[in-house]
Amino acid sequence: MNMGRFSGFGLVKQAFRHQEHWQRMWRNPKPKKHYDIIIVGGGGHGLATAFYLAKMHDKINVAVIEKGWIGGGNTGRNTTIVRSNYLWDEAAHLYEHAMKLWEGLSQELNYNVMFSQRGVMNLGHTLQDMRDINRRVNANRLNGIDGEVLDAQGCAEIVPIMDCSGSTRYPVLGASWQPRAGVARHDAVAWGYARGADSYGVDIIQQTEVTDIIIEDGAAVGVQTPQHGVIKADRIGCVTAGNSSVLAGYAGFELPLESHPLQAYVSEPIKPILDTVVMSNAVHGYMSQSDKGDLVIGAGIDGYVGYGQRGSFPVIEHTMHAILELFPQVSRVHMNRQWGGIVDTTPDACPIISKTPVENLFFNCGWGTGGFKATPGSGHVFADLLANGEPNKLAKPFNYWRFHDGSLIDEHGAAGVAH
Amino acid sequence: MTQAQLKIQQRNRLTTGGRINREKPLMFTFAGRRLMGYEGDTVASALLANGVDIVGRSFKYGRPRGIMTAGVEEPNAVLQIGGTKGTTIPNVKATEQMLYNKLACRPVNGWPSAEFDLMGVFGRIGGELMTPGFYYKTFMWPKSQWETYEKFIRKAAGLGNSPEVPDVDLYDHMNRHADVLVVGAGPAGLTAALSAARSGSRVLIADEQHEFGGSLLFSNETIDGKPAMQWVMGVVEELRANPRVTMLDHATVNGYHDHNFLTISERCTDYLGDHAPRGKVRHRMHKVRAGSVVLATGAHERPLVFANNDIPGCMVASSVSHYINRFAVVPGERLVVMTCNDGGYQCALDWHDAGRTVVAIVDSRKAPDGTSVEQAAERGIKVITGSAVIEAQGKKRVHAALVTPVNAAASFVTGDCQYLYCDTIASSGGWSPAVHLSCHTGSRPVWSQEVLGFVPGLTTEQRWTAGVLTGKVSLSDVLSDGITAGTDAANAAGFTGASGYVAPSVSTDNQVVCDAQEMYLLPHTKPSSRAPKQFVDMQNDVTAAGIEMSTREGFESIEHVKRYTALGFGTDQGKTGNINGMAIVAKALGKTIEQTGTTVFRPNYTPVSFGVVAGAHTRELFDPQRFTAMHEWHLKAGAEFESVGQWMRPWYYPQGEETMQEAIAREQLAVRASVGFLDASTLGKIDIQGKDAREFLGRVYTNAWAKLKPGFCRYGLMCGEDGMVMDDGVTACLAENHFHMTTTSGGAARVMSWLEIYHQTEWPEMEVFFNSVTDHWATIAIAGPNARKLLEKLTDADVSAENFKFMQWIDATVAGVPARVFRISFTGDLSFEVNVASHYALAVLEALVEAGKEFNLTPYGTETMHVLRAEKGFIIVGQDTDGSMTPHDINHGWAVVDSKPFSYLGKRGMNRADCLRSDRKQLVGLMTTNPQVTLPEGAQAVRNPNEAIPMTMVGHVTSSYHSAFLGRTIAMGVIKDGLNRMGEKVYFPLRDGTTVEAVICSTVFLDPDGARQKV
Amino acid sequence: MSESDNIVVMDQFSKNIDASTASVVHTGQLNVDASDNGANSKAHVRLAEQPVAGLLMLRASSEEQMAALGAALQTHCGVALASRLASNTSGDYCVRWMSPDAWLLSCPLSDAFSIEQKLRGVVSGHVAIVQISGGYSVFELSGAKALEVLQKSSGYDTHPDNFPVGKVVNTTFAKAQITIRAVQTGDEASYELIVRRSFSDYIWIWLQRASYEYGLDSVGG
Amino acid sequence: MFLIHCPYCEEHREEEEFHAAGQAHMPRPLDPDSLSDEQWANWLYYRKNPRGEHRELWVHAAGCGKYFNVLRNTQTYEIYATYKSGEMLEMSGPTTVTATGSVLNFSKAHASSQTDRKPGKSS
Repeated sequence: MNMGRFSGFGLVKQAFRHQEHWQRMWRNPKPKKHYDIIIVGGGGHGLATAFYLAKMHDKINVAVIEKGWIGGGNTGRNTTIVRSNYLWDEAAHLYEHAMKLWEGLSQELNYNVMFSQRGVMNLGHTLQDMRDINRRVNANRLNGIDGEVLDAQGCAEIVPIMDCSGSTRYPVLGASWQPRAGVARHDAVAWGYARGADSYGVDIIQQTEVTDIIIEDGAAVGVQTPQHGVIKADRIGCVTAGNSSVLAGYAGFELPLESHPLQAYVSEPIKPILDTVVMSNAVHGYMSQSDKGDLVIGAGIDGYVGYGQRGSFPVIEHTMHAILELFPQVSRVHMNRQWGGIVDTTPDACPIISKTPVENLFFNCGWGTGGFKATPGSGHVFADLLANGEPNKLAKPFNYWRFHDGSLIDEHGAAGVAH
Repeated sequence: MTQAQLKIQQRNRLTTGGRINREKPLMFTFAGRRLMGYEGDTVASALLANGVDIVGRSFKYGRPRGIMTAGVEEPNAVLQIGGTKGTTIPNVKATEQMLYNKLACRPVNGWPSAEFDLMGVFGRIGGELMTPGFYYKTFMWPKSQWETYEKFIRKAAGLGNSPEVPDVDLYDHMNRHADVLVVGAGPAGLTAALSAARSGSRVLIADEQHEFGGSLLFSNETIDGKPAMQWVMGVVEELRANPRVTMLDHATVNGYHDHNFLTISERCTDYLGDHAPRGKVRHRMHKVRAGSVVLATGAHERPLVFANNDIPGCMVASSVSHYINRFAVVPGERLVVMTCNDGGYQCALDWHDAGRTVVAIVDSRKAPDGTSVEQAAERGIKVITGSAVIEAQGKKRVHAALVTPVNAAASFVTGDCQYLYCDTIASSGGWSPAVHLSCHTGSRPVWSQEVLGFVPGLTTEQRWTAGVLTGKVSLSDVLSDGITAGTDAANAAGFTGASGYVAPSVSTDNQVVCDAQEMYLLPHTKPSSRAPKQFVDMQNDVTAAGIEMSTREGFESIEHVKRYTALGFGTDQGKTGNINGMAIVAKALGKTIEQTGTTVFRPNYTPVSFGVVAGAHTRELFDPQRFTAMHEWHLKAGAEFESVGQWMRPWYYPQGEETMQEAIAREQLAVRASVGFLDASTLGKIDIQGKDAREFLGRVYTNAWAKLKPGFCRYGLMCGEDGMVMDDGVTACLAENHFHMTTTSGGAARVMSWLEIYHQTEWPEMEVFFNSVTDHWATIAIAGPNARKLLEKLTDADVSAENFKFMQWIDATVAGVPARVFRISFTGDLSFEVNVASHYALAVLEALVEAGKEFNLTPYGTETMHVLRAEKGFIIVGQDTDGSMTPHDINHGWAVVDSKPFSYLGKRGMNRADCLRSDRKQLVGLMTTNPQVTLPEGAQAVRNPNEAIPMTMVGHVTSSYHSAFLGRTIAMGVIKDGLNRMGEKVYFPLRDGTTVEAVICSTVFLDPDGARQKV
Repeated sequence: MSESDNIVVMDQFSKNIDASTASVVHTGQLNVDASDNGANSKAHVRLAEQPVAGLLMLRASSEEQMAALGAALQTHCGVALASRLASNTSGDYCVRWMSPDAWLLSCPLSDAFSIEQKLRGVVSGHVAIVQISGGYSVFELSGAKALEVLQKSSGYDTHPDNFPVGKVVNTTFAKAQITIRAVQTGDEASYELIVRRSFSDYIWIWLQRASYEYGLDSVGG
Repeated sequence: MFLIHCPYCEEHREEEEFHAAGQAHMPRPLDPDSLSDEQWANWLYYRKNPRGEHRELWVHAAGCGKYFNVLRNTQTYEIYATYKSGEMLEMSGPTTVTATGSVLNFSKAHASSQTDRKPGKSS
């Protein structure tokens, strides 16, 4: 890897040269006519796939084709939460695989993704909540994933500003707590992977939209782009959250997906008051504080199909009710920006990492609200699938056909507002 | 404080003029210093009046910052306001906050103070190191230390402080419907509102300022021969007199959502004090559904970017006029103006007319001419053409400006520099239309070379734009533009009456304007990377050098540059910095601004309080709290309650010092031994009438309903189309075409919509009606061996074993009230469910309790109900099932009738390949080897307890209790292939390291052949 | 039991217990005592809880059943079947349009059974009549500022232009659902709010907070 | 936040009075037991999920309680038309899409009353 290594010393050296000699993070090359593998979608998952294809499988004749600018889709729009305390074994193993990759990612990419393991707390407000929390944490522990069950007093110790008194409408009865979980800087993930992939020779083609998938006798052979015409490839991997059904449509099949707006908003920067991530399915809202000082707050999805990267105001309002129920003292803090992403939700709230009815065409989609936290793991297993043509042990349960025979991995119960 | 003392302290205050009330001086404290201002001042104008230079320190470099503008685009003057812990308010813009007596404010950063800041020292030394995104390139070694680095980064970051105690104030929402919503009450907004109102439409006009008038508040133009504000007062009077017009000041239209739904955050009492007076709300959010919208949001003036343009004293040109004309405050002694357009001259003219020294107007244009230049000449103000201020000098206040001649395009320096000693540099780079609201619903702004700014683009909304927002310059154009927009908007909303309103005459009608020059970044003798820092985004310390560096690193789209450098991510949201930043990116990449991409703005236009977004839905109004008709009785009986959905259900009834365990043991034994009662009113109840009712039940339930005779009841199991259990409950056949269905408490609403969606969209031809009667019937479940004896005391109906068998129902008068009594049992004991109309419930209950004394009738709650039903192996949908279990999985094959002619809902689903696997998780009983150990609910089951982690899990515990009656613990759970592994051991490793051993058994722990309930 | 329609009709009225005093609202008072309105002494909003009324939900989907139902209503209650979003009132009877195949008839509690029998007597086929008197509570919101309180609570356009006297609307109300009927508009505006019984407490507290700034005097609860 | 015209109440109402209920015109197969697992899954799970014109089922939950169809652009969120359950809205003429992505020729469409389920159409 010949890219200039980043470090504190590098910063000082560059400072003496007026910061004029920083190298490009990635090239903006013209695409070649043919690649071994084309990855459609330059978000965190797509760039991670390219990075691991190059690093783990020596596949460097690879192109990542991005409609807009890399990291501009959901990667740049999520609430940056990273956790792996999923209920079902198949999901738990995949997300834990991602968690282990997160723990070394800054060093592996030599780019500080600012993965802060400050813990994630999922609150329980009813007896049934507590039963589900116990079931999930017990399953996590036996799957080798860290997890504890806290009572109301335990929650109050970790988050003193949260109202754990019995006087709220839905008193906090307890919570599941994953200490290794936390938050990361979303932009840095996309840029770090892009820089890594580019340094191996992967071509990152931005501002280039795939407007058709070219199929010759049942097999995908290339993609059509208005900017650069047809680009051919032996294998094509689509990882385009918020546009998956459109691409599947080009290839002539439907996905068990619906794309919903997922909204989030941030406050103005304030001095640190929250050092961990607090989530509540029952009360519908979750919050953490970024390093810059913004309170980052997320909501549930809007009920209708929406590609507008925005949702409806009542969802923002209802989420704010939840936040003020948990943190009554922040009502005088101001909301700065609000925005939305497009999440592809599947019937069992688990992704599809799989071959498709079209040969040589592979899809990695359907991550719903759980995409960001899975970025390294998703890239790792999808690279394996694209390199070998067959899913490995981790990816196998997430096949396209599981909905036919009914072998769903029903994280819905656990997902609720899975983030 | 005498007038004289006031005069000395407010050295920048003019003795006359300004829209302030000189009879009402107001005292306020800034960082502990006692200062004075007047009613009508903003905190910013008062600070400037008192000659305060430093109002804060910048985010990253800790450089001293002064007040730069007069409006919401202010990046620097961000203050913490409020006197007490509960009423403190973070990140308030001094330019937005009206002054009130005893207002307390302080800068949000700068330690130990804004004057002497430690971070400033760091900034000066480390400044070079802290390029954009420097934190991505370091802090990676040693690996474990990131959290420690992070602690220091977080301490240094953040502006104001959140309050630490719950808010003392109230907030609420007001839903509004307007035919025409006018955003902004400047000249264009006022004429738009007037013409719309005169056409008879319902008009709502909102403005973020304390008063209507917009730019006219500080303009010295005349309209219809009168000073502009006098004209404004006239228009305001007419609008106020019209009952169909609503006017909101202090009201920012912060969000524009789909189909003309806009949110307005009104700061109702912020100008009165740091908390609202009793009975008033602090902020109110108006949620407006408008027929048509007219955006008249004006524009923000762009400062020019030059070296050290952040030193206190550097201001935006028009804001100087704003302070002079509106607040009678001249923010300095000696002014240098840097401009590339005629607009910049006005502040010099006002400064001069206020009796202070204008050192020079530096105009980048080679040979500017026109009215403004003439007016400057008349006043003898020196105009240096073809030159630029390339650097400001000074530490805590500007004390000099470096001016050099520049080439025609003002891209490089062409001569040596001269020092102009001054304490204020006002710069004007032109105006950016406030397009924010226009693109909240996806419309993309369009670059206009004529306006040198982005103007609103195409939209699918019914919305018009007017005034300076669309690039109009002269006041008369702005006024007439408002009229056309207001009339068109009203017409589109269905009010086609001509308003007949003609634009008033304006004094500046015959202005000669000289073309502006496109100018963003002023050159310097050195390249940007080596010159003193040239600031683009003041609040986030984004410099021209930083932006150029990011393009060199490959960040070539404006969205990338913004995220990498944090340009525009501050509380001012880039209102002064975005366009300049885009211009620098474009120049660095050799493209036009348009080619680098247009940024789309998201709500909110300016930050709004969390409280106003939540409105009144806080504290006890966060979510409805539903009570049954007998709630009064439960309260008196001292019940502890459990939340079940929105219902509050009695959980258990502790007596004296009883613990929960003791209370529920007593309740269980009372039921098993004699008789107890449960308030079961929360169960969903649906009245079903129609000749196809029976067929409909057969389609939505797994079991058969064709032969159920009137007078009888039957348990029903409901599945989704995927075959998974969704709800269950007992349905009584009241008559051939009349049924009474009960559902789980949590499933009531879901089942009702499930029935309706199938009736309306799949089987509209079926004659059946569903009506919810959940709240109509109050239900008292009486259970226990003495249940019949007790009931017989309250009714003369024949409730004997022979004539009122299990799973039958009768109508009877109970305690003098007509009741419908079902003989169904969720406890496995003799049990009657008495249903009466809710308004009689309390009376019946009191009679029942009275009659039950001799039988030790005991109220029991949900906890005891859970234990009693578990002893009988009865499931609770939602606890024992989780949406991934078929009827066969929960051993309810007996309730599945596949022979029905219609393929009932769930049949096809549960017969898919994966659902027919033999090793699926199946519901079984679990008997712990040690009878006193309680298996924790949610414990995971493994077959081999010694397996290393990750262990192979084969199921989990769904229900687990200590049964007082059986004297041991009992549990239910799902285990893979459980039904075929009766008697096998299974182990439950717990989090505390111990493992509980249990044997798989039947789910029925008590009275398997049902003798107790057949009496 | 009327054999013809295989539907059971039950007289649920008890002569022994006077239901009219049965207040629905339990907790009643918001922690803020609304009568001490601080802002201005004169109460501009009045809130009253009506005694329990007889409520019958009438359902009919075909033209001819609607006509039969309308005729029966005319003869026995003196009100015609209400058209879309409208209500007809005569004496103690008021019929409200709820949906294309549903009407809500209110009558004295003691008459509910006899009215149901009379209507069933003349109407046959696919019609449903359901007693729901216990399922709802009826509030009356009146006063000069009643319209403002409605605007704080519902997204429906309750301005008299759009919500004239007699109009009936089912819409959202805070976080619950409600049926609102405009009884009178203008200075002495008055609105009938029909709320599901189990939500009535929540709505009562909500109305108290919403009326707080206008001065409220409330009866009942 | 949508403003939706309820075809039964014949009034525009705020989005909060409604709930989205998934893709419209998905009639339940007449003979489920004759379908393969894959055919059943195609009905139960697989969706068009288009970016552009989409026909959705909505219910006027807080109003008249009726289910109805909405023809909406999932990109621009414009609602072109709403029509009663059981009706079908035909588009007349080729679709012309404007720069903002909105489609013009729906205004001329009419609601025909034939139900979704054409006799004999099984899937």
